[in-house]
Amino acid sequence: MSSADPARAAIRLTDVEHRYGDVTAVGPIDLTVPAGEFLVLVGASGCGKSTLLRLIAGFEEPTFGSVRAAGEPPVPGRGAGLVFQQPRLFPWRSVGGNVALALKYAGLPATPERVDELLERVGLRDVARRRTWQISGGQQQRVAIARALAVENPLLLLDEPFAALDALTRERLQEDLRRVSASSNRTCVFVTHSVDEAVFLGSRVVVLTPRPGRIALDLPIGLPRTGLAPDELRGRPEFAALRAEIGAAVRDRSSSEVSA
Amino acid sequence: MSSADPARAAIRLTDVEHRYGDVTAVGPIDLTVPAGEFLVLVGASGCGKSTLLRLIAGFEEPTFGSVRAAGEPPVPGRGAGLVFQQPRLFPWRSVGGNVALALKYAGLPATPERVDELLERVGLRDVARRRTWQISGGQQQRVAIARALAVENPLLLLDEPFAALDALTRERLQEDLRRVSASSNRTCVFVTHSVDEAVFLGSRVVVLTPRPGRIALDLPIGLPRTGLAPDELRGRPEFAALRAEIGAAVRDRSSSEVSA
Amino acid sequence: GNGAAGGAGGADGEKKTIRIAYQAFPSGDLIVKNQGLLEKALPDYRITWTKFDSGASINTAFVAKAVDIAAIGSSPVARGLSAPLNIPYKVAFVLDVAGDNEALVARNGSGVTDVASLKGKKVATPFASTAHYSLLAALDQAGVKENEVSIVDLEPQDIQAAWTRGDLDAAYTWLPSLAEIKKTGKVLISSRQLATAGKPTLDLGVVSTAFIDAHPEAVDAWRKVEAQALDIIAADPAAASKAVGAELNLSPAEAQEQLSQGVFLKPADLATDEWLGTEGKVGQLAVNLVSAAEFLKGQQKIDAVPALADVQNAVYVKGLPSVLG
Amino acid sequence: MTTSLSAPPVVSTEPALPRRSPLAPQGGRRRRVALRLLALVILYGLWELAARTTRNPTFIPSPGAVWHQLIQTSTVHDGVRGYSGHLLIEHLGVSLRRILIGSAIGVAGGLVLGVLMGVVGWLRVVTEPVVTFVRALPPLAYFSLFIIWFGIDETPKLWLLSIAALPPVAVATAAAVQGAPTGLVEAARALGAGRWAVIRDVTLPHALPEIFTGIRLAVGIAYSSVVAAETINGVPGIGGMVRDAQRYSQTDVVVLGLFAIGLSGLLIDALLRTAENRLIPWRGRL
Amino acid sequence: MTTSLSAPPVVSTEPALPRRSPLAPQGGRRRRVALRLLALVILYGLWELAARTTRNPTFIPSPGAVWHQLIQTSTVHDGVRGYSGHLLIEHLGVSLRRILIGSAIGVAGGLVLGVLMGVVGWLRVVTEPVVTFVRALPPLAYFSLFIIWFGIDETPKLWLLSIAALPPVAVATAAAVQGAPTGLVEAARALGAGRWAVIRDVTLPHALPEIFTGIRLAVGIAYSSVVAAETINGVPGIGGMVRDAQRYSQTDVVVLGLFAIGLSGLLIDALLRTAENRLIPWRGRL
Ligand SMILES: Nc1ncnc2c1ncn2[C@@H]1O[C@H](COP(=O)(O)OP(=O)(O)OP(=O)(O)O)[C@@H](O)[C@H]1O
Ligand SMILES: Nc1ncnc2c1ncn2[C@@H]1O[C@H](COP(=O)(O)OP(=O)(O)OP(=O)(O)O)[C@@H](O)[C@H]1O
Ligand SMILES: [Mg+2]
Ligand SMILES: [Mg+2]
Repeated sequence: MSSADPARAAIRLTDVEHRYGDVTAVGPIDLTVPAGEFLVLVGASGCGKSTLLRLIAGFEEPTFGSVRAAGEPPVPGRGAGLVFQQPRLFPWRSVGGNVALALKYAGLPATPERVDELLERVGLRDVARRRTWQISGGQQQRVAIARALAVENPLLLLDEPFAALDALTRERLQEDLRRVSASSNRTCVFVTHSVDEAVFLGSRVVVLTPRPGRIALDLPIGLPRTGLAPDELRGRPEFAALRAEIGAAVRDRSSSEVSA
Repeated sequence: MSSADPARAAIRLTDVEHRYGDVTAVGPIDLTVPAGEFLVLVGASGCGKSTLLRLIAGFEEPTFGSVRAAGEPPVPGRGAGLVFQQPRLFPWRSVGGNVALALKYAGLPATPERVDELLERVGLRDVARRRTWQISGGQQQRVAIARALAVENPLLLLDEPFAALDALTRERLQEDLRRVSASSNRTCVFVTHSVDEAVFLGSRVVVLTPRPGRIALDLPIGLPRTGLAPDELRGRPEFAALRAEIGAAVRDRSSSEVSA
Repeated sequence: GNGAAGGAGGADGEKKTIRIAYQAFPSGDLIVKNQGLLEKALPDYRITWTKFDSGASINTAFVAKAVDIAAIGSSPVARGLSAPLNIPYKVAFVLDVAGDNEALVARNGSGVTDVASLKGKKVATPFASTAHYSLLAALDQAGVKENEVSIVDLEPQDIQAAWTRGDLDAAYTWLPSLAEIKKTGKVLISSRQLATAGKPTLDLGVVSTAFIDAHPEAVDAWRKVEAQALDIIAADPAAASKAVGAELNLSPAEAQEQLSQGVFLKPADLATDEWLGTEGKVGQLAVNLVSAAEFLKGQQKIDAVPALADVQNAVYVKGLPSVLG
Repeated sequence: MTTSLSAPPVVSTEPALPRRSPLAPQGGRRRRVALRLLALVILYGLWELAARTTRNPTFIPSPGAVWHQLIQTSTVHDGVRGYSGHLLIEHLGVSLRRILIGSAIGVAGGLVLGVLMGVVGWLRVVTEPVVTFVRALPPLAYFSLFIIWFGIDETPKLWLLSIAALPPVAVATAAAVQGAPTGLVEAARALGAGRWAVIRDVTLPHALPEIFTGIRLAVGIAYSSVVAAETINGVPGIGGMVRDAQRYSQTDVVVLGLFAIGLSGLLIDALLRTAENRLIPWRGRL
Repeated sequence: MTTSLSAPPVVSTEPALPRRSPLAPQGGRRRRVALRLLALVILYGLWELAARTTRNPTFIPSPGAVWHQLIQTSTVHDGVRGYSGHLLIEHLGVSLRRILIGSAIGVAGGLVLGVLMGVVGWLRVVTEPVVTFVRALPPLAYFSLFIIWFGIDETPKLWLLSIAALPPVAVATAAAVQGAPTGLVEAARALGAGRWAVIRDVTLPHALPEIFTGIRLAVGIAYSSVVAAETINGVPGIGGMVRDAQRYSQTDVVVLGLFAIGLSGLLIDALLRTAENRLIPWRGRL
């Protein structure tokens, strides 16, 4: 169905529904993400955001409907990088070893310099030789981000990657990510609970209803992607308006507090 | 040294410093928390917040200085409840079984009603019989909170408990926690990266410097603990001022970007 | 397998080899080994000595074509010559005849006074051994049915242990455990008596047919040194017991004691009709082996009793008696 | 702006793709049975072939001969009852009883020892070398001592089997207990769990998979020790039967005995695996 | 408002409290050695006592007698070299070589088999019953088949020891591989790891603790099978020596042999444990 599609969408979900046993987690959902878009997913805890990412990454098969990434049924590890909600570091490798492994899988030279560079990019210096349990929770999450950044996939899926970070670190990484997506034309799908983050990062924000997650709001963010300093951007009146609109959609749960 | 103290502090840290090997994580710190206080700890990722909680809970011995909880060296599980940064649910027990276990340890009857009540309190219905990996990340974190709420300790330590929750759920739980602390005169130490949350919840906010974590700002929050609706409280001008002050302290890293 | 690859006797190797299996019972075989008699007699051969601890495993080794010559009890030989094994080997020597070194002993206080009174008692013996055979022969002789006694399978050292605890009423075993249990028991019958009654148990020297065909001169040399060893036992007990003691990790005195209780034939006796016989006439040994086979058949341990002629064919008498001198 | 809020769930027209996880065993119950049958048929063919080419029944008895012995040893024929006066099923029954009692004692002992070794520091320091020492000892070497202590009836056999079954459970348990996840141990302690509550609610459940591996190994080892245990007064008993047959080179009976042992061992292991799968739903979820 | 920003770190005047973790082994190296020595002395005392009260050297030889045999078997005396023509150390050396080669083969085979069984679905369906079947078989029962197939030299002994050592590793590995943490497997796959990369980088490292338990068990079992392996053509060899001594009720030599076996087993296990601790720093951190 997608081979005839002229503008090959980075992601195309058609009538997707996913069930775990008799629990319907998401759907039905129709969603098309063109290449280069920065899509932010927002929704209540347990509404199916992680499930959606797993579907796109190919870790789950949809119960109904079809999922296509670059026109093909997605296969884990091919074409899409995924930062899971939990850091999922390999305890048998040092912090640097975790990043090096990702470089190796990507077919890149896993030199200590390259590893340090990636760690530096997420604000971690001098922890390359530590064991994974010898760093703090936020640091673990950042290692997971560095690992995913090592692989340069056309599609990047991030599941609440900045949840355990302080405001300053978070902003730095947000800016980095915004720059990456703007410059490399990668497609990003980003899950967050922070409305501010959603508006700042997204070129489009989708709000999901509580379980089963359906699309409650699908909002293009018209803010300029480049040129403006972060503070300027946040200062814009449209920014506040978008925040308010998304915030309201997130808070509005009365619509579908039914269980599947 | 503390037996002679007339107003037996809930927590008293004297010249505490903690090192992991040759990494100094926190200190030196002097801190006294009177009973009934709601202390919020804020600081950069990796500055030693979790370490501080672990010291207070008795999971770590300070390298230097002394830690006292209710005048005694703290012993894990005695007198202090702790919500870890990770959910740490027992996979061999169902979600309800995890909560039931906590009730059992507290010497309370672990009836299904009591378990459901606790789960309901954190916004989880009908998940009691699921396995721990069959719920979402935010739901797992809430189960961990329910588990800690099962035990009614005079001291409650929470390490970024709401980090994986959406705005609405988060606000509900914040209000619940605020009510609990105000009504039961428990002492709380709460770690968060959200300045808004810090001001809303805390009767006192301590900002730590980056590693090694020392006290950069120790700010009493003069806002009324009861009587006001949450929105009213957030609307107050003092609220915004406090937020700004704390936010500035968190962002100010130039002071001690030295490594130990 | 690599063991069988050498073939029978390594007929065409640069140095011919003889693979000998021996067991740890006192006999001339140990003197031959200890004094290197065969090595002296056959300097052109490479000779390997391998210790086995039961006739059954030696039979297995023959099946695997891993040995050429072996010291083995008459009971396993009877098995080996019968179907289904039908091992192609021949009896070429009688190493010793069981005498007082194998006996049936009743424990003091068990109330057993003779073989007939064993009815309903517990008797131990190592199954499938010459002692087992002798025990059943003794019972048969006394008119006791096998199922009237409770016969227990125990290794000699275990007999000694169980005996001390008082778990057994009687046991048919050999040295050294026999010596121990005799201290607190009474000998009911010994293999020497059974031998005179026509049920002898022997330790034999067997040679694989293939080896006999390939190296008859080596077999002759081997028979000669075995005969020489018998002479040493008879003529120089001190030298004999020193050699046997060294092989069995016993003091010469202990070895002497053990040797004295066995029956060692004179080389000349071997070629009499009572044992191997001569080239013209195979001796009674064949009959004895057939009767052992009949006994096994009765026990349902073999498929068929071999014909006497076949067994006579399996007694190697070529060159007897002159070859022993 | 809601895109497909009320669209009914439509069954995809595409065929469901198979799960691509490389670790999931593929195919269902039917397929498994078919594969095993195929394997059985192949093994049987190989056996028949080997028996025909070697043509030496002491080397490799033919399937027919073994089948014949199965009939012989399971019936009363010519007034003789089975083999050595007992039917095959009786031999097997007696041995199974020994194996089960022996493994049960060994497993229980191993569990207790393993937990104590894993948990109590000074006990580990003392007992671990002892356990390591003992498990290196060959049963054939010390079995005579058992006779002296326990006689020649059931007791020494049960002791031998218990001692054979104990080490896998003890070693696996001790190792698993020492590897208890710090995070969960701390979580339990933070909730107020005492020392033994932690062991009961965290350490042991976490160790369960390894304990099961230990138990399965222990039962297997008890099985494979049954001949050694029945060297002494071992009839009736499948080990005694095999030993007897071996000494008379009745290879067909030996092979029959091996089948009886192997197949019953397979059955017990299947039961253990079923129990394991029931009891450990969280496998792979830590 | 900064309370103690520049206060220098002050060493607490209170004595450092011992860590209260109930799971941490207490005391240091000195304490451990002392405890073990104490245990040794107690065991020695018990032995001496037992030997004196039974007064039967064939049942319980006195420590002195065993010591005497140690000297005897380690020297050339009266022109006799050690025991059965070989010094104790030679017997032990030959057996150790067999044990090490046998365990190495068994461990390698078990690893390969275990990984394949844990990873390849159809292979597990077929091989698992075979492995379970084989590990239930008593070595004493099939050893004669080995003699027939492999002769009487080293080969059948190495086969016996390998087959004895294989199952613990295979079973433990297969179980551990099947229990690989889904989360980490997915993480590797998300990074682009292929099937074998996942096995190499996630499954095997995760299984390492269990594999080590399997290896330790395997070596122990190889040890305890050495007497069985050396029943035929077993001299020189410590198992052959023990068996010989047993037939002549030289209990002091038997006990000496048991000590030689047990102590060298202890040594190897200590080496394995050291390797384990080195290779698995993450134990308990999953
Ligand atoms: N294996 C499972 N079995 C049954 N239900 C499941 C399973 N996994 C997830 N769920 C349910 O599916 C729903 C969606 O889960 P998902 O993890 O996608 O939520 P989420 O939006 O990521 O939530 P959060 O923000 O808390 O991470 C949840 O309600 C969860 O309870
Ligand atoms: N076992 C350890 N060995 C060495 N360094 C450690 C160890 N545990 C923690 N650290 C370091 O100590 C510092 C404090 O860690 P801690 O977990 O207390 O930070 P945190 O304030 O909770 O951070 P976050 O907000 O990211 O959770 C960090 O820089 C961390 O890297
Ligand atoms: Mg999620
Ligand atoms: Mg932390």
